[in-house]
Amino acid sequence: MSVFLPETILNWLPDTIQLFYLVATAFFIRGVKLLNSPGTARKGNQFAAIGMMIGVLVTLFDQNIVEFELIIGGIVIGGLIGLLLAKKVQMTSMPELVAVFNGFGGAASALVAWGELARKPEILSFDTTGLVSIGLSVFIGALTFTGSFIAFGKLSGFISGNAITFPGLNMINIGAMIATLGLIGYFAFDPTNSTLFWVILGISLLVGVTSVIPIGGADMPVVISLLNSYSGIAAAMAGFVLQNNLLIVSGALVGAAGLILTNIMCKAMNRSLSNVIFGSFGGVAGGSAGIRDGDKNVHETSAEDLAIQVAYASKVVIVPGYGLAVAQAQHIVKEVATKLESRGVQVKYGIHPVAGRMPGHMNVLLAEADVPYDLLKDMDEINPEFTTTDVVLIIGANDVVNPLAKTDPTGPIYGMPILNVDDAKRTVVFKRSLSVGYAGVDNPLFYAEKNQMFFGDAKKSLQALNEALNEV
Amino acid sequence: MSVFLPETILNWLPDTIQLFYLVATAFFIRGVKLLNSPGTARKGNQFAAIGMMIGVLVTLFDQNIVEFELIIGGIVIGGLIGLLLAKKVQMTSMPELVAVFNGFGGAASALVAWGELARKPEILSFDTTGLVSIGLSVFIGALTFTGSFIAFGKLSGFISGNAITFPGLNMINIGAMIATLGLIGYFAFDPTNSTLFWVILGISLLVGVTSVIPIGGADMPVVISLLNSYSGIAAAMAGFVLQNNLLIVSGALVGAAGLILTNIMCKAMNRSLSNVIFGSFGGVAGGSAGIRDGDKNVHETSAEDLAIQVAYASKVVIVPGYGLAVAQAQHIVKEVATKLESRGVQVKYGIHPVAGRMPGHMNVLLAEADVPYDLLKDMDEINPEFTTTDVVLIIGANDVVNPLAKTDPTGPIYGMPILNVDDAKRTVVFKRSLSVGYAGVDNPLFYAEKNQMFFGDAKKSLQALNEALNEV
Amino acid sequence: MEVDLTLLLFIFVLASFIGFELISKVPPTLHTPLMSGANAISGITIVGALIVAGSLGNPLGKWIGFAAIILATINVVGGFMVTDRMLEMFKKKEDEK
Amino acid sequence: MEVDLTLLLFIFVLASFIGFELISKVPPTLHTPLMSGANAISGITIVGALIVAGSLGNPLGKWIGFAAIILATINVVGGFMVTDRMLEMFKKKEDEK
Ligand SMILES: NC(=O)c1ccc[n+]([C@@H]2O[C@H](COP(=O)([O-])OP(=O)(O)OC[C@H]3O[C@@H](n4cnc5c(N)ncnc54)[C@H](OP(=O)(O)O)[C@@H]3O)[C@@H](O)[C@H]2O)c1
Ligand SMILES: NC(=O)c1ccc[n+]([C@@H]2O[C@H](COP(=O)([O-])OP(=O)(O)OC[C@H]3O[C@@H](n4cnc5c(N)ncnc54)[C@H](OP(=O)(O)O)[C@@H]3O)[C@@H](O)[C@H]2O)c1
Repeated sequence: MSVFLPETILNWLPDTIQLFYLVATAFFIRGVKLLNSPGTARKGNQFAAIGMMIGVLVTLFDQNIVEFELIIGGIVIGGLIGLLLAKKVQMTSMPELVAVFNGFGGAASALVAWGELARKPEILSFDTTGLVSIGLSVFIGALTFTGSFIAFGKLSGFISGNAITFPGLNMINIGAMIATLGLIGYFAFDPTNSTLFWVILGISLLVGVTSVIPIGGADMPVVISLLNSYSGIAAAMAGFVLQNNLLIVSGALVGAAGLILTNIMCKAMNRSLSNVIFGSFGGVAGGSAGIRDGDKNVHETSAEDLAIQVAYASKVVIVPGYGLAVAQAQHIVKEVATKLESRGVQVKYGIHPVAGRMPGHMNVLLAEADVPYDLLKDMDEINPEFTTTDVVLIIGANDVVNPLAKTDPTGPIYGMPILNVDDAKRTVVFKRSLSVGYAGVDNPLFYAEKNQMFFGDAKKSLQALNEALNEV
Repeated sequence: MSVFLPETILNWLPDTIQLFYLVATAFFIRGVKLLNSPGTARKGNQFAAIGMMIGVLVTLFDQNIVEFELIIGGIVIGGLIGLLLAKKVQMTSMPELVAVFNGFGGAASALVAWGELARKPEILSFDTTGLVSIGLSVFIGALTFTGSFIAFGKLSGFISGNAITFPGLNMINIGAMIATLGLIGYFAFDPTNSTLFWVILGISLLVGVTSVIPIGGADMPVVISLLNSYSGIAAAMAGFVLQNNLLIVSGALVGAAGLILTNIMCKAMNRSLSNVIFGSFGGVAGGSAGIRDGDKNVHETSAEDLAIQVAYASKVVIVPGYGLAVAQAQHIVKEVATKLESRGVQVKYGIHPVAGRMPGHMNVLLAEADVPYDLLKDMDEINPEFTTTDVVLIIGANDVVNPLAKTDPTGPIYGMPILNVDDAKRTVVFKRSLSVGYAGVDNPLFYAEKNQMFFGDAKKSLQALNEALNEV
Repeated sequence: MEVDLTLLLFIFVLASFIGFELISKVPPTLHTPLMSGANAISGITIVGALIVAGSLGNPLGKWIGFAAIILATINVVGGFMVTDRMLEMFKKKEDEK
Repeated sequence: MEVDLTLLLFIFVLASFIGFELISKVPPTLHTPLMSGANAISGITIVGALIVAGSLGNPLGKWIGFAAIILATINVVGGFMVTDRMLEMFKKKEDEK
């Protein structure tokens, strides 16, 4: 685009571009900061988008850029695809979509490095730094690409959510990563050896697969967050290849922020990052391991029975969990709640921070069904209220109400704060069986004296309850 | 020092220095972060000191540095002076000392820029950026230098603490600053014109004086914090002159951090920064403006009278203020308190966040007299306790117990949170007269029914009380 | 060129420090939008893709750059929009309050 | 040289952002030590003074550098020590608790 500019300002162009890059950086920094708190998050995202716009527009004036066909074509195609995906996807599939986008970002960084290598006529025109940077972008970018797609597959069910692993896989993965770093060093030393480049690319793609496959499906949000951090680093490395400030700064920013966020997410689940990556937790112990205690006593309830209980209650709390998302029961839950409210029953929702399979999963889901925001109470708010609650409806939640988190120091969820539903006069659990949840531990709540089970798919059970309420 | 190194590593030297600079930067960043919270502050200061050590040591290996006589001499002389000052100064004179150090820092940055200009044989070897940076370092550094010394003078009493000003002075100052910036631009254009340099230096020195002189003595801590931010910026500008990363990064760091800190300090006093700089607040209205209401009734008390009251009280709270520092009465306060405690009276200290003339003034003072730390209660802790207090001894405090802060919306201290001493059964104010405190407003507490005045220098009054207690 | 590298390294490290400092105590509800927003920013690699695809050079390299533009643009456009959709949903509900 | 300047500017701005982020809710008791500690760090200009005084060149410039070393060293040594003295005082009292 620089050809359209008058000669006189061409001299100032590189500096001007850098200054605009600085402005874009400021927008990114401000944007991420604002994304930190609920009131300002949306504005933060817009700030970041403006920063991106500035970065892209200014780059078009770069004097090296002389041909615009591919650029226009690429932006139009990519923009349309991105737009479509973002508009059409269901709210409940957000984590999958983020995984896909992230994979594309990683792949793009790897391609930038590779393209730069392929574009330059003289491979020897790269110095050691340039070559090492190329190797690292390809490595991290490619790994992010395949890793993100495995995560996508696990989240959407294409690939088994179970942790697919065998002893020693972790060691092999670590070994392969170290070997790749060695190969990158060797590549910098002998850049004409193009097999080397292909080997690096191949191993990187493979390692992305083998290091995500052994992680349980429910840990995918954490994995995606980590891969997001990687894709930032890959972008920064591509920045070193092109000696481009904006790439370096923004990439490093996202890389570091993503790492911290990953850590915060782990803490919310009361796990450590290395436990997530190497632990092969979740899924393996899944299945139906929990039925072993089938001889214990369980009280069952029916739609009619329950309808009477809740219709004459004065306060009902609904605790949603992953099963609500599986059954897509958010709309019918809202219907039942409205019906109860019209009878004068006070209804609130108790949202555990890690209920569901991604942070904020329940909020997004219930927001979709237009449940008023102020009825959604987080854990600290709702816990004191259970003592005054008549009935708690636990819909497809399991781990987040498991009292073993308080009582069994050897269990995998020990120490996780839970919703104290047993303070209420009665609890009713909606689920299909007595089987375990994500963490794979049996739940004594099911056998408690005050508890009743309402077996079946959550959506169907709630529909039955909804109809029964008409008869009361 | 580079001459001592083997040839082979000389090639790597510049990069290695840069890497160590990066390490030093990390130490500074970590240090400032740790300085933020009480438990880690001391470690933070040590981190920063280590960073400084690394920076200095590594710089000695710079290949441009070939002569060491001046360096060794300067460091030895400066180090000894710094050591002496830091060791010998009294705790209560800390703010003065910080002002002096800050002034030296600013001067040093100005000298670095000037020295670099004088050292280079060919003045035309500087490009525009270099010349502008030189101008800015000299400007900001010199301004910091004289400003800090005026602040020092006001704090230590060499210069009247009153706001010395006349209408329009602020405008003149702002005008002079803008003019200096213009001159710097002109200097970059015509660097051989050495008069220009001297004019810039002269105006800068002058502006430092004229912009601090009109600010009241009690606002000096804020002014010093602001000047501290300036000296950081001056160092960063010197970094631009020498193209030295470490100077730029550390200078910018301190510049920004100082600015935020200044803001926080202003907020603690319920003022805005521009109000401090341009407001000519404090001091002017000082003197004895408060005696106008002398016809109101005041209850006086004597040492003997008071001794009986406190000796038979069950709970006494001591509220220290600026007068305690003036009278240097911290040791005698502690003695009186010990005597009361030995009689079974419960004694606590209520510390207002801006009591005295620098943040933490009272804490430092009482710590010096070995008052146990856990007896020092901050405002939020002590306020609920006044209702159960028999006698409050208000020693040289005024504004921090002034009820007008709550009741008079037009007053200069309106909105400042105060110590609610009037909740107590009785208050006793130790001061020399009915005159006003820092903010220059009369204090209705003095005339309250429950209040008694103990006129006189705080130290003398307390000594009298101490002796009277022996008789009870 | 060598001096530049250390400067770039400085920039990289400083930006990382900022990234570390920026994220503090994010409430769980915001974890997903924050992740998705950060992901959109990492699409900044589009700037690199523009340079590779738009500069002169070997056609293979330029076509690789073209592919990079497509993928990066998907990441950027989709990422920011999807984040906005999520946050809009929270926002709307909060306003009703 | 011109490219370097923009890089240096980048570094300056990023470092400022870090400075802004680092200082958060400091309790009033720490205002004075924090100010004094930051003041000591601003004595980093000593590094510049070393370069001016130790490099070859016009003697006048070198002597000015010498003066700068003295002043900057006072700032650095005195600043860190006096900060430590203040903080030690708090620390000691807190331990007794
Ligand atoms: N939120 C996050 O960010 C996040 C991320 C990663 C991991 N996690 C983990 O995920 C867990 C979340 O706990 P949670 O209580 O929400 O879920 P959970 O413990 O995984 O339990 C979900 C339950 O829903 C039931 N269910 C499944 N489909 C159903 C359907 N169609 N109708 C009715 N019930 C159905 C299942 O029992 P049946 O098979 O018997 O029906 C299952 O026990 C925690 O352990 C948390 O650490 C959370
Ligand atoms: N702490 C900070 O960081 C800081 C910084 C800047 C400004 N300030 C401001 O300073 C004020 C502090 O309030 P404050 O209550 O501590 O002090 P103050 O309101 O300034 O009052 C101090 C009082 O001490 C008395 N006094 C002076 N020398 C004395 C002596 N030798 N013996 C006995 N009394 C003596 C004076 O009255 P007589 O003359 O009648 O004796 C004076 O009224 C606030 O307005 C605050 O905003 C604080």
